[in-house]
Amino acid sequence: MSELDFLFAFAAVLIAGVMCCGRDGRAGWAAMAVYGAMLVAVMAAAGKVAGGSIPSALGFSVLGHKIGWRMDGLGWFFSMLTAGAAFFASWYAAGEWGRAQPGMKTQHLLLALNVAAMLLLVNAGDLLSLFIGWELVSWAAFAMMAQKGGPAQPAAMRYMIYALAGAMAVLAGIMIVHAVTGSFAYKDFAAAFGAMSSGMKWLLAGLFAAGFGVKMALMPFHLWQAAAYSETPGASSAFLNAVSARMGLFALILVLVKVMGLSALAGLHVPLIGLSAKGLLMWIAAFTMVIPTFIALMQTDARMLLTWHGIGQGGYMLLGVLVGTGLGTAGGLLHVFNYATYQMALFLAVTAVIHRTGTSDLDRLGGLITRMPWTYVTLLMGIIGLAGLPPMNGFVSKWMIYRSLLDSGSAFLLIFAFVGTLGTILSVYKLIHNIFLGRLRPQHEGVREAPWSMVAPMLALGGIGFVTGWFPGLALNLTDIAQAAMGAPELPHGLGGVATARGSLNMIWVVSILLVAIGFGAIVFYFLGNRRYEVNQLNNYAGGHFLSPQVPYQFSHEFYPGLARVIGPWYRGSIVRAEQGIGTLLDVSGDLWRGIYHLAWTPLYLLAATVIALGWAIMGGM
Amino acid sequence: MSIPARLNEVLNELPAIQARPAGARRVRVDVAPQGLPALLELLKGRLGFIHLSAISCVDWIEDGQFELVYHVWSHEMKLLVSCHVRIAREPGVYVSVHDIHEPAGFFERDIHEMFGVHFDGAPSMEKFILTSWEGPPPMRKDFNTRKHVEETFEWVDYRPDWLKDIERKGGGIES
Amino acid sequence: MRLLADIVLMPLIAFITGLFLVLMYRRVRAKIERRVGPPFFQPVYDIVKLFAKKTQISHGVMHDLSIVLLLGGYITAEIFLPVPGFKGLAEEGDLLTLIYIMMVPMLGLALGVGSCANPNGSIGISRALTAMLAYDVPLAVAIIGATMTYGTTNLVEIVRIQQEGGMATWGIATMPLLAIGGYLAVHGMFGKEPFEIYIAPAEIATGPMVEMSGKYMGALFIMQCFQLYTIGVLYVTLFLGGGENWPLFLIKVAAVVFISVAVTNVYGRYRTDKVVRWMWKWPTGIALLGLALVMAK
Amino acid sequence: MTDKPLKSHVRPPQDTMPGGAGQGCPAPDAQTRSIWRRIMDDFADHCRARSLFVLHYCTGCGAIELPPTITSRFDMERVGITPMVTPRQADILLITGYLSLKTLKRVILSYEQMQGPKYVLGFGSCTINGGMYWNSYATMKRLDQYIPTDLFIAGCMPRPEAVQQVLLKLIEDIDAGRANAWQDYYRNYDFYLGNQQRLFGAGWNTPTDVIGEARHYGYYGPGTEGEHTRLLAEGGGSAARLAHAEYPSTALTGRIKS
Repeated sequence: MSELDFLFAFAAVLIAGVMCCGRDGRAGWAAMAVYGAMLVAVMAAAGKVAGGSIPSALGFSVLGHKIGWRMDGLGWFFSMLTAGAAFFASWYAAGEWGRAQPGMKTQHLLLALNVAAMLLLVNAGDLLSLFIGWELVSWAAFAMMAQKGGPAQPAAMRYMIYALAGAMAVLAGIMIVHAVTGSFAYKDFAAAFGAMSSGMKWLLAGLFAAGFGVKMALMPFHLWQAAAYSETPGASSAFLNAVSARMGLFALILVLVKVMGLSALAGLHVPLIGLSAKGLLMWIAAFTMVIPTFIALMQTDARMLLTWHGIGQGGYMLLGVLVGTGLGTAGGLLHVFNYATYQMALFLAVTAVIHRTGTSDLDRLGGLITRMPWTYVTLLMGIIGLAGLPPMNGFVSKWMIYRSLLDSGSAFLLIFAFVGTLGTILSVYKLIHNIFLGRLRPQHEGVREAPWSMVAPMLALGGIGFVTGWFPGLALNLTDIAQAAMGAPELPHGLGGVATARGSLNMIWVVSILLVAIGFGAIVFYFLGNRRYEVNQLNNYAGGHFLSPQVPYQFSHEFYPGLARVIGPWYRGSIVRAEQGIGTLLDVSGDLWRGIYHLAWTPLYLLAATVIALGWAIMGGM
Repeated sequence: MSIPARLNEVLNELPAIQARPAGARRVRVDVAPQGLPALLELLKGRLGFIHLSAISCVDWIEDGQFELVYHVWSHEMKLLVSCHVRIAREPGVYVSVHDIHEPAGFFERDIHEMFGVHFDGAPSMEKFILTSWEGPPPMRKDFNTRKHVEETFEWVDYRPDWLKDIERKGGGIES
Repeated sequence: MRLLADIVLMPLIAFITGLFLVLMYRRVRAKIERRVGPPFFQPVYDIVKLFAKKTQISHGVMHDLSIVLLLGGYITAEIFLPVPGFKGLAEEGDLLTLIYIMMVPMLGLALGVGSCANPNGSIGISRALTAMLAYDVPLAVAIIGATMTYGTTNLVEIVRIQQEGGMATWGIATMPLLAIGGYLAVHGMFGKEPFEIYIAPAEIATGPMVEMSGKYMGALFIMQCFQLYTIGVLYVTLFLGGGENWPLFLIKVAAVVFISVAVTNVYGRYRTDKVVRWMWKWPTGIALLGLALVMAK
Repeated sequence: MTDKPLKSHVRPPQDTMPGGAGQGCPAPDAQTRSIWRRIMDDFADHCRARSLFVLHYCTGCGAIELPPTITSRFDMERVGITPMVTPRQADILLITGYLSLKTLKRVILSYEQMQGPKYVLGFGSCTINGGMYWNSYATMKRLDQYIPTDLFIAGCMPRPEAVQQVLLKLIEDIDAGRANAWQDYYRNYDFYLGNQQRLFGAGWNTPTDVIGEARHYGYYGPGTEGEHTRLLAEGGGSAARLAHAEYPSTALTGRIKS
């Protein structure tokens, strides 16, 4: 019974336990404990997995091929992320928020199913088990998204269509690989890939990139994620946001980087423009960084704004990994870890706001800092991380990605990265301003701080973000294991950060000096002037006008009017129209088919005959 | 200096009306209170007197009457007709002409606030100038401003006691 | 021990130089308006008076913390900025770190102004962030071009490379287009007249400063000193060969601020979207051209 | 007005007569000041005198005298006086000319929003004794009854040279530490509120919590609270006798924690 088996066992026990007695109050805490145990088990397995991989008893053989599961460095890293995210999500759901939810049992069950599916996916031993895990994750995520009903239903259905299309692409890829190499193992695929013709390489790379890109919401396939993730109930949507989209990145890294190899991808050249397959993918990642961020800028719902940022941050991770140098890969993987911490903290904070005020519409909130200070602190730490500013961990991974892009000389990608970060800074300030700053509305006078059972996990996540921001070495040790398994070059790093010849970053000094300077600023502020006197929000300058609670005096709707006048016309939603175009195309062809076998029988027989002949041809050919 | 012929025809159609030129481009028309709306409508409809520039009010306290003056302009004939109407001071009620000339609504509110004349059918008779004023309409002649000011405000006396002490000691402004 | 001296002295020097720069700004403005202009110690008087205010109005804890974050952010930025004689911590954090450390005080100010619950302040901050997005694009292009030619983002290294061949290897000599594009962006960064959309006294009552009074306003005056100094030194370090010795270094920083100030006082204020369009057209265009030349080499 | 004029409540005269010597306010803080505090206060007064921000609030007909005073002809920036936009940041409030009752409300609100050592300058005879609008029902007559005023300038309307003179006199007063009229607003708030209520009714108040500030900064004197503040507390609190709809009654209870 290896550690991996323990993990699978924990997941199975949890599903069974939630199934049978998920209704009573303590189920939440029990689930949290199990996830905690899983996290500890994964961390304990760190030593063993650093070198090779942990085999698992789980496995079967079909048609003479051995299908099995084992955990290598990459799988370990993502399993750790899944267990951690699940732990915090269940901790959040175990408290008062869970009791206030209708049908908490199904949420616990679906969370457990999702974790089990993800463990199966990230610890896949070969292509077929990878596909099995992939399908299970898609279905589990669909169930979790659709459970709330109402607007969640169509959003989840839209996700399912994308996921199925992606899965079919992956299946086609696997079938081709099987047809060529006769086996599902990675090493056979890797060995055979070198010798394939460039057309075949393009096909395989395209299929796998598109298939996995759907889950990761890469640029052309990103439309489903924002609505689907924001309609899921609070804690599970935080889990989905933090980890679920990264499964696509895991599979992309596994197949494209580890198995096919970046050098092989760099070899494939697009005939017309001098761009290699790797360059094309990097540009897709660059566009995924910028455009969703500026769409997020224009959102008026807090959850939609955050999910659009989730898509944008995915672009950073893929860009970092695709650079290929030790610094870039470490930056990309570290960004996965950092993103999980601050995105989850942000989503839990917004859920706490919804729990207390009932709405997440940015145009109907404001001034909650006086009523919900701890949620404000969490959201503040989260947005500093999301924007990538020094004290928090988001800055470290973004710095490494910039540094690696600079080293590899791709200047225009770096410009896209900078513009993406600026867009993030603008939209996260709008988020925190419209919810917590500005004027408190009369109906929110009675709002109280979220209960401790919700604030504690949020603050813990924010604390992790701050500590790994202060001592990035801790997080870099985790990514080293994944990097080794990926075959990427090793990155020499200390506890404080990275020291390369062309520019170094030591976060211990940066953050310590920042704290010392803030201390000095506090001395200047608190000791030099007279005592401060706090006034209420009606005592405000309004050009001699008398302010009254009834008259709203708040600027939050359409927060960047000047910018909107410039970039407003660029939001033509061309991709959305393209998607609708495909949708109508399917409808028309569907009607055509229905027309065929409804009206006259003879074409039906003809159709049946051709299908049978086709089946015989394929079976015969095998 | 004479009244233009076209205006004369229109004025003759109305009973109890006197008109006389009052300047280069001005004609003064005295009309009975019940005839004014008809006059304004005729002037507006027939001769293009579309612009009511002001309604002013004069307080004839000896006769116990208010005099309302409606200044109407015609841009075609480049002529000002000021229609004078006398209403009794005590009930101080008259009809509103806001349906003929829309700006009349504000002029009537102003006169109501300052003189207390109530205009029936006016869109609103609410205060909008002296919003924090509780006293009687201040422009009426029977309102004694000086007495009100004496009661409400205090004056700086130009020769206060401490100035007299200084002067007694030889200081002060005059020496 | 040396580091402790750096940590204390560099912000102090920055503050004093900043006071001179603010004085120069007001004197140049007065001379352009044919006025005598303020006395020598006027910036000091302003700051001391603001701190000596008897009543200090605050709008909550975040309003105070924002001032502390503001001062702390700029003091950190000073320590990471190499000046002749002091290396500070420029080895530990490089140019990219400095750019993002300079955004921390902006965020701190934004949070403080937001908690003042005054829409004038919120509009000011939304305009300030829009202006930041506008001028940071050409600035990013200029910085990328510069780091590509120097090969490193370590500021001390950049200064050494530029000083090897005297004037010939200054940033402005090796990449003139990038220097010009960078300067136009830096002029936007000063936040003065043509791009002064977030103070805008006539429209939004001094924007972010609307509810700041007493020591809060004093801290903003200190921030103005730090801001002029930091941006001036950043440009000098990147394109004007950094500081060989103190007198030359101060002349260079004063020159950078002087040209910007001179331009400022003859311009009206652009509308917000005009600022964004202008910044993304001319400075970005010039800087991209410069970048293309750099990439071609 | 219905109720009896408040002749009985005349306060001791203060240094408000144009050019009059007068003995000014009682000394600001009675306790003996240590050497260190005296040095600090002198230095602070020195800097306060040389850096004054003027709130350019054009209340009456005298506002046109300000631009020449501040621009190139007379250039008050030589002595450190610059115009500032909001009352929060201003030190000097200029009342240039007559004040109608509605403007007086805005002036009082702006005055209360100003910080710490603040100075009010009354331009022209309208602020001294009513000027040529002395017998109008709509204008206030003595400015120093509603907000403590440091200096008046006679004239209808004083020219920039006169404005320059008064500003230099003010600087001299501040430097000597005599310009403490602003503390009188806290110490005798009841007197000022009484006069204001006579004009605006018992429901009148501003969102500024003057009594709280007086207590917080130690200017709470015997005259701070009295009959009028009680009248307001009941009137303000119950909102029954709300003088005017344009501003709320909850203002005095401005102690709602923000």
